Amino acid sequence: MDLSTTNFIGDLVREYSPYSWVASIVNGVIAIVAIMAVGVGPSPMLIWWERKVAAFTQARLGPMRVGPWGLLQTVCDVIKLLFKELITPHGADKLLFFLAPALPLTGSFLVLAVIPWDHNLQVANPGMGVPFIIAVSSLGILGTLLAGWSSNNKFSLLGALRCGAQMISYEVSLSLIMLFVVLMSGSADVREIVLSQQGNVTDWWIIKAPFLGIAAFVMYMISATAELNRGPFDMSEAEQELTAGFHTEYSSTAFAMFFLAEYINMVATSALASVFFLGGFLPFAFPDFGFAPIVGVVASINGALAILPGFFWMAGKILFLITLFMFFRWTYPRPRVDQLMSLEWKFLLPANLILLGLGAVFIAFGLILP
Amino acid sequence: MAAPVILDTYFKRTVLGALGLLKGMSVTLGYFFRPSRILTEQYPENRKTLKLHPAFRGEVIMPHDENGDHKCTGCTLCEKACPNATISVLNTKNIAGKKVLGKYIYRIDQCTLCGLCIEACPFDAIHMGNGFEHARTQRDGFDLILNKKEGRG
Amino acid sequence: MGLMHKLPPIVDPLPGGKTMIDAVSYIINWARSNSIWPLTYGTSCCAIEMMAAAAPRYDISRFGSEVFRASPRQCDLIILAGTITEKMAGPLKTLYDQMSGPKYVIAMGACTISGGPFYYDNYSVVKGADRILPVDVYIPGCPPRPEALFNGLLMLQEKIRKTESLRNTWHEHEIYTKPATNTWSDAAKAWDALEKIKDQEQAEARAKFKEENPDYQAFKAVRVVAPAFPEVPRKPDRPRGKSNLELWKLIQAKFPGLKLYKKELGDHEVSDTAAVEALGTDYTLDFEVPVDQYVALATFLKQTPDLSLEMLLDLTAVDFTDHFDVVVQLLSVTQGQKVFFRVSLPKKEVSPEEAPTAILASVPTLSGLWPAANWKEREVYDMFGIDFTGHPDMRRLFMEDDFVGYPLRKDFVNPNIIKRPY
Amino acid sequence: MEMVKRPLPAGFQKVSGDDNTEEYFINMGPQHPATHGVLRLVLRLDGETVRECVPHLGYIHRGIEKQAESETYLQYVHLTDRMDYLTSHMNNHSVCMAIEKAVGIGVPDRAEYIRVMVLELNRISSHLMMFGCFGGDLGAQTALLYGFKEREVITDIFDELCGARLTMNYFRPGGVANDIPDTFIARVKKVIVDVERTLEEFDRLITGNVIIQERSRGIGILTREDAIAYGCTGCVLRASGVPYDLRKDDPYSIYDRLDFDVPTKQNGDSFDRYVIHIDEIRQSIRILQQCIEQIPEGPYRSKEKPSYRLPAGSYYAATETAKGIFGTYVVAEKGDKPWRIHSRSPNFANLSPIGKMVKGHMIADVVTVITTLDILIPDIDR
Repeated sequence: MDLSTTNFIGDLVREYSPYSWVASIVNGVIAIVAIMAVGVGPSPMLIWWERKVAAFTQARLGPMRVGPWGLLQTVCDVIKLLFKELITPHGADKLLFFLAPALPLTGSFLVLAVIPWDHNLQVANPGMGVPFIIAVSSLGILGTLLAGWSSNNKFSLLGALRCGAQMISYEVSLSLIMLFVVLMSGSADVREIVLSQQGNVTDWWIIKAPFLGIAAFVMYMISATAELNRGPFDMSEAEQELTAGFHTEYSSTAFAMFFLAEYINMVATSALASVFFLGGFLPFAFPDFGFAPIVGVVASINGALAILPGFFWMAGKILFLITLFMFFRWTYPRPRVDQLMSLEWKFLLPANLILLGLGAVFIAFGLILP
Repeated sequence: MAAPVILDTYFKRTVLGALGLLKGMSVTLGYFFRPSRILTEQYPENRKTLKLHPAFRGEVIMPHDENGDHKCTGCTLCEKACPNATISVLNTKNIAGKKVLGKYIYRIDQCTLCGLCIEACPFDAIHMGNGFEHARTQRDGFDLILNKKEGRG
Repeated sequence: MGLMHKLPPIVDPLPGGKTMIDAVSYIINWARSNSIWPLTYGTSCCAIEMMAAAAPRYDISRFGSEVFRASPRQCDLIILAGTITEKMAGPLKTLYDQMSGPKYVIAMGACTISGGPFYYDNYSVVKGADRILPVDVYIPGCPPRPEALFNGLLMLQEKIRKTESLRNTWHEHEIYTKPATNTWSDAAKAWDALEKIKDQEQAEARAKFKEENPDYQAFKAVRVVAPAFPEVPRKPDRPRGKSNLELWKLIQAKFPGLKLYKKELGDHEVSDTAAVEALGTDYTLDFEVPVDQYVALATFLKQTPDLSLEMLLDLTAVDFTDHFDVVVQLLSVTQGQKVFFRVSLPKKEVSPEEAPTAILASVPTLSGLWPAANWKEREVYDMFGIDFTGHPDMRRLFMEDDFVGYPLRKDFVNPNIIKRPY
Repeated sequence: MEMVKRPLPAGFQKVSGDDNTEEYFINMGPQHPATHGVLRLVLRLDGETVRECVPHLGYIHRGIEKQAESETYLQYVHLTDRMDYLTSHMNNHSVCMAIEKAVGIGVPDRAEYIRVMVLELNRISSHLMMFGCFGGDLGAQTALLYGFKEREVITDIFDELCGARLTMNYFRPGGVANDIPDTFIARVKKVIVDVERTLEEFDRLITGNVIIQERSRGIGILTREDAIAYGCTGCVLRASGVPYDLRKDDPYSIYDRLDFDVPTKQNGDSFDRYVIHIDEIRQSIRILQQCIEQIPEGPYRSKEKPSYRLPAGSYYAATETAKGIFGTYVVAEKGDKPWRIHSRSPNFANLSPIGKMVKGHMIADVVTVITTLDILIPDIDR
């Protein structure tokens, strides 16, 4: 296994530290800062991008007046939210009320920690990355549930209950799809999953497993939208029904945390999708199908594309997926809460199980593309 | 027997539903990828070129000619036509003792811009202007005085 | 934020401290003024223009304000779009209190600035939102164009930038307390007083002017020639369904002795079927029924297949100072005919002090026959103080339960009402 | 934990039902994004299922009927703009017709054509708004803005024609306030093209959407009998299978000269109430096309009267607005001011069956029902 950059830094720190605990702390801090940078850094930009996507799909312009094309709009929003009055509603459970906004962030940060960003860029690489991801991503639910419950507001509580039911349900199919990818690639190690897709586009799991890959990807996107609590599946917020759902009572910084967490979650989820289906940090490469006249041309194009470091490919894929999530949100109406549940239990879950079974059959009969 | 039917409707619904969703997406994507369809007018930036329709009722104005004279005779017809007591026509006597317009108060904070005063005016002394930028940060000061000087007589 | 505002006294004396505080204030103000999130709140017409301002043509998102939050905790601005009534004032105040500071208020439209079209002769509209909330920017118009709303928004941004800093933090300012008076009459009175003084002052000058200019010709204003419009004969209505005569015959057969109601034909005197035809199609059959036959007649009208007046289109009342008329309008959606019928209710004798608040008449309910009558009767109860016996849920419909008096009665008095001056 | 026994909210009779379930009350409104203004609904819920719904009105009761008693007839016209502001022309028309009937003035042909065109444009714009709100309330914010985008074109025509975007005050007894500008016909032609394109887009975005169908089919069913019993009119009545449209069944203005159909649906559910609006827009376009061809030259108003003094008596005129039957009932005594004016507002009756319609559905369905009833609170409260 090749040496990852972080390991390199870690070794460097370890070498020069007087005590081993100092090294652990310094390494920890570096890791935290790195994750923060990856997670929190792009969020304001993503929020800006979301507002622009919304605007363009709606034939308007979007934020225009702060910075060029309104680029600094979200910076304004965040600063403003930080300096607003923080209200604790009457009758709220104070401790849980303020603990709740921190939890969704924690979950996504932990997911971000095991994402391989490049060949040599990964904060931690537990051998069993996928089970770890499945485990920690449940933390987000807790935050929402606590927020709704501790707010002492019926709308919040309804939102939280909806959210709890929804996220726990969709966790099931999300896990099953991850299992499908694990089955295909033969490894639960996130890096190994990426590396199993080496080659050209046809080696990505979305295409490599004929029909199954694309079905799994579509189902992953549906489940992920539900898991993210984003429109059209934003049952827990459901502005037209529950005013603002579980965060009805949150103001100022606490609300900003929820506001940002949504986008950080989105980065984490899209990163996972890109790892599982779109070849992660691997560059985009055209297939040549062994067709002699174009082999040379394709090879040179692919060579050119591969110059870009893997990190950019990863970022590009994440941005693409996030934009897709945004299109979902700004196109589709919201199903009713029971319909969303039956979508999961009556449609997605059986489909997932069939998918898993078919996956095993495909592998057994060697139907996976070479 | 029943199973094939259920499966059939199941797949039909899935496929048709997915198609419907894709069709919906085609509309929004159509807008997204064609920025030429954006029709936003940028108000504070376009203030210089902004041209409202001449008929637009934004405020009551009293046009004055080049000598600074207006046409109001103080007949109070507009005042009576106003559903809202927005207009106060306060008459005075000029030096010859003739009744002329003294002060024409127009309370823009109460005005509903219905245009009945304009229709009631037999002398074409008041018009509906296009101005709409009347926002203020103070409550007092919405009583505009439309005439620049006393009426002719 | 509380901490930030304790900074200036500490930091200011330090070298460069003033500049630092200024810089921080500048950044905070810049952020605040460019990220004003409004509350999803609108009561009437102005709300549509507010929504139009968010729509593609005007697009409020250019100012960063498209984030309409439904929860008051998360927004900075409440755009008072539409009339505020006394009943809404309480919830509105609560909404404002629930917002987290700094919070701003824009009064959009004439209704929220002063009551606008509902300033005079009105018992239920708050005469100016600034009497219950501290308003930052007023935008006149009825409703203001979206551009005017933007103009107000820009003014609010400027206000934030100019007046706020860490030294002078945002605080709720005072509400408007000047009593609502008859502004028109006040202006006239004040002017008359001035005129009197002017008359005295100018008496000499005027006399002198008369002497000096004996041939003074008053200025003759030019009348604008109004466009001449032709007189056009009226085309009578062309109602479908049974004619008045047919209906009247059917009803008379079952309920003889009912009287037709038409003012011009002599008060309530017509019961002659021949006269009915002469009334023409502009006239909808309208007849009076005694209280004791009221429900029986209604049942008859609804259930007779020939009439099939199955829809209760309207139920209202009129206060004729000495009696009430409860007017019911029925429609046959299958055949097309419609009728009015009314029951005249004499007012109960009560002492003059009690009269405005007492229930003065009662009549059996129709809500068993038509569910539609349920709310209509509650409305009549609310507005006239007519009791409907047997009604399942006789509460006020519009006004609050503790509202005093019945607004649509002619003797209604209310401290909120400012009489129209003319 | 000790349960606190609270009194029932106003309007609820008695909590019945299973003792094993915990029912609770929730307050939707008066400020709520989906109640289209300041409607307040108190819901008795079991989980998310609505057991009972009691609407509370009056948060925007402005006493227009009382105020009308101290305004002249002409002045009253502009107050009706503010009742159902999405159909303000139609409200004006109803008042003007009542006055015309009382005083006996006719309307020149050109004026009638102008009126009908303006009315139909108004109907289209109100229906477009309904589309938008339908999409928006079901969570598709983009649809809301598309609805507004097209509506804006019509609003702009009104802006040019009568000088206001919303509260037009354009109709006068005997005609209209001013003649149409030269550009009017051309712009109406363009609107017809635009709206047809928009309808096609809406079909793709909303009507054909499986989520929309799932959420609105079979939701909030209003049977034919109920619709009649509750006095519902307009699209709500027609979606329940009653083809009653004043324009056909009690024709006013020149509607009997024009060729159009009255679309009717049979199920009376939310989806039908939504679809019927599309069909109505198509019919309105037909009417507009005929008007464009037929509009004659001539005066736009008949001879004016300086002040309208109605002979003593009671007068009633009704129009079919975009929401239903808007009737104006005028009781005149002496003088130039009405003794009493009552407006029969369509939204009032259309909202009244809501308690029955949402029973047994979920919170999300309450929103669907409200938005497909296409109600407007200021018209209900007046």
